[in-house]
Amino acid sequence: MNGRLAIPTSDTPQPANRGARGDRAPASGLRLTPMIDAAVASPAVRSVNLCKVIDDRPILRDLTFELPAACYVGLLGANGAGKTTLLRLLSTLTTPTRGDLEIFGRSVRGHGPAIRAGIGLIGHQPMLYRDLSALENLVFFGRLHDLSEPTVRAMDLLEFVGLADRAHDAVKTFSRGMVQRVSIARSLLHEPRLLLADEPFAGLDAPSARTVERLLEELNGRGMAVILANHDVRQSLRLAQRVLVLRRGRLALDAPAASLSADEALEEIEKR
Amino acid sequence: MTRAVRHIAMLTLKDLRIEARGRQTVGLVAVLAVLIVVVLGIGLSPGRGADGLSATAILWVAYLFGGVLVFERTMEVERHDDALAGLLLAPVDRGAIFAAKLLANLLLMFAIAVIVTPVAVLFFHFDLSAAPGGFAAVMLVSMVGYAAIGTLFAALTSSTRLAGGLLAMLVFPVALPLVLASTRLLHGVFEQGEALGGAGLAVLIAFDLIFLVVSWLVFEMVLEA
Amino acid sequence: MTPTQYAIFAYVISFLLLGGFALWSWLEHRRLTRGRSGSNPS
Amino acid sequence: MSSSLSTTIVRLYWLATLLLFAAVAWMLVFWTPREASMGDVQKIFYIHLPAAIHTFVACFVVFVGSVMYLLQRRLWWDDVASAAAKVSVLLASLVLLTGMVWGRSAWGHWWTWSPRLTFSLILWLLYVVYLVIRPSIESSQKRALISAVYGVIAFLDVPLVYLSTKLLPDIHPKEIVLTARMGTTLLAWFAPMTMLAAGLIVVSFRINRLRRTSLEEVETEFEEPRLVPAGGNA
Repeated sequence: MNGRLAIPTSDTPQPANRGARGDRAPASGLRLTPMIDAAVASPAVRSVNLCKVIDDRPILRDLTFELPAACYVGLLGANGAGKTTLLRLLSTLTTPTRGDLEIFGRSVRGHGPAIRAGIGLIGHQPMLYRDLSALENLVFFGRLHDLSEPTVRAMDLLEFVGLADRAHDAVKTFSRGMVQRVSIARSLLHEPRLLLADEPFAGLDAPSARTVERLLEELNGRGMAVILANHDVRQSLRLAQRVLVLRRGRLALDAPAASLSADEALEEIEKR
Repeated sequence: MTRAVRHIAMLTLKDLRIEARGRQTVGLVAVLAVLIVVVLGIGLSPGRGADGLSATAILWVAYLFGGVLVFERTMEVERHDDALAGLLLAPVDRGAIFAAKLLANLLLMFAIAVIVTPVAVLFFHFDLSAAPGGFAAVMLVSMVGYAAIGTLFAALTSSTRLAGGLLAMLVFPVALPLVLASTRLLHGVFEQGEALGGAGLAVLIAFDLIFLVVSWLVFEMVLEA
Repeated sequence: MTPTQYAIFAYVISFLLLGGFALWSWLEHRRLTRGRSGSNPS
Repeated sequence: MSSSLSTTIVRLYWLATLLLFAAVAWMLVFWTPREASMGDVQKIFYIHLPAAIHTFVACFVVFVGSVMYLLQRRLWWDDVASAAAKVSVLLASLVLLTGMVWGRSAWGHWWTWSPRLTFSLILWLLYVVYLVIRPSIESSQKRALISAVYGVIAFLDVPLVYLSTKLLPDIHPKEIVLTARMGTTLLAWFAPMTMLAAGLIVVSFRINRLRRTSLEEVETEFEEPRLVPAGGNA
């Protein structure tokens, strides 16, 4: 996982609308994701007849799809359609019952740790210790990921998410939006190539949601594949390049976001 | 190997640091344990059938309840905001997560035991002079086994609504062999004046090993859910 | 009580216990199967 | 057709069990000699020992079901384990009660902290706890998982409890010299007891299965598991 390339910052595309809430530009030279050539790289996710059965109930049935590296995919579906289970599978927290699932060319069976090293996960729970400071949290997780200079990396990332000035405050004193940003910084510690976001906007007010949206967009612009599970259909269509709609554990629709209107997508989700 | 040791040390230190920040568990549980000793002391004060050795039984009650609270609280730290998922996503061996949690639980329990044990020994006029080292050894060894199953079950129950009573219900009966064996051992040492033989302690250590290995194996299976 | 009476007592409670459990199981099983065939007349 | 055939088989099975019980009861009362020192109370032994042994068998079934659930995560195995747990509690109660009656007759006390009585009590407690915690866990998967882990640990506890009770002073009869007829009666008692234990486990399992399916008909919507093993709501 250490095949890193130094990225000249000038090459990375910068989103136009930045800086609404005092976000500073990322420290120069901050690597967020290893640069990869999307055309050559193996697909971020390749799923063939993926099935997951939990306690005799099929949760996911015969999912077949392929997501290229550096894509931005919106995952849509009603509650219980299987979004969370799919993300659990992608993050190797659970294994498929049948079928194949490959992440960057590696099968999830038997390669759990190697795959986890290339994946970042943002849940709607922040996955942080609330009694520790933002910096302590990031340094702790950074050490677990065997980073050589966890403190430097943590400070860079806190700066990237615009929280460098609150680095030493306990997470429990943060607002929901700030916690979510620390959580994003945590998921980026080890330079993942695939970012999984499970309802990252849940419980955020509009400005915080905008900030998170922009962060995801910027990461994707830097070559990171993003899979966003969300129940706000309009938002997903606006953000993602492509949408997958799950209905009762099956892949109901796989289409470019631009080709779909919100009403059409909603209809697909709600169809019986 | 060294990497696993480093991870265990980091995870344990993290728990201890959080405990130091909040200073909740040790203080609270130690006071609860002392309360238990006082209540039982009032109920069966020495001279009414309670001899010095009943201090061991009373200490066990205090350790059992105190332990359950410690296990619950250290696991609550992981469950709150799903920090545990962050650990699982890191390239850390699941066994290291278990070992670190067990170590943290043990250290906290020892801290509590250091406070409660003298209280019970004093209240019940328990003459430790015959074998203070033996007493400490037996209690410490039994606590390792208890903490192993406690850590496992705390990981299991922390997500259910009524975690409190449930954990005690699950852990107490399973821990009975430890209570039985250690009480018998202490009885032999302090009443019959036997030396703390290798055989008795070996049985207790064997129990520990069984509990440790099984909890460690099952812990991984539980997390893979 | 004589040993014989104790023995009889032990057997009586044993069979009450076993029989009680068997009877309860049988009733419960019947209730569940009846309930199913009632809603599903095939 | 096949369902009426299976009903017939089930009826024949239970009829055979009943007849066997009648036969061994006759043996016990009219054919088996009275033990010299203890008198008729020794005859408790013929139901006590088979019940004790089948308690272990039932506990072993709980263990197997639990391990298989952990490996395969099928609720089918949870139903097996919990059915066996019910029967093991039933049989352990029987062992405990008959043991207490014996103790009362032989030593004059209903209860002594002798190794085997303590052992049976702890065994009984272990599996009673298994049964009583189950209803308090709402999610069926959580219930199955917690029960399975407990079922494994409880079974491994059995030899540990046995070992640690060995340290207690013993007044249990060390060995009873059985005459040939006594031995035959004891063996004969194993037949209906085995059939009863096996039959009860199967019936309890059927009940568990039926309950599960009737519940599933009601709750059609399935609650998706959370992204991480668990955790309270935000």
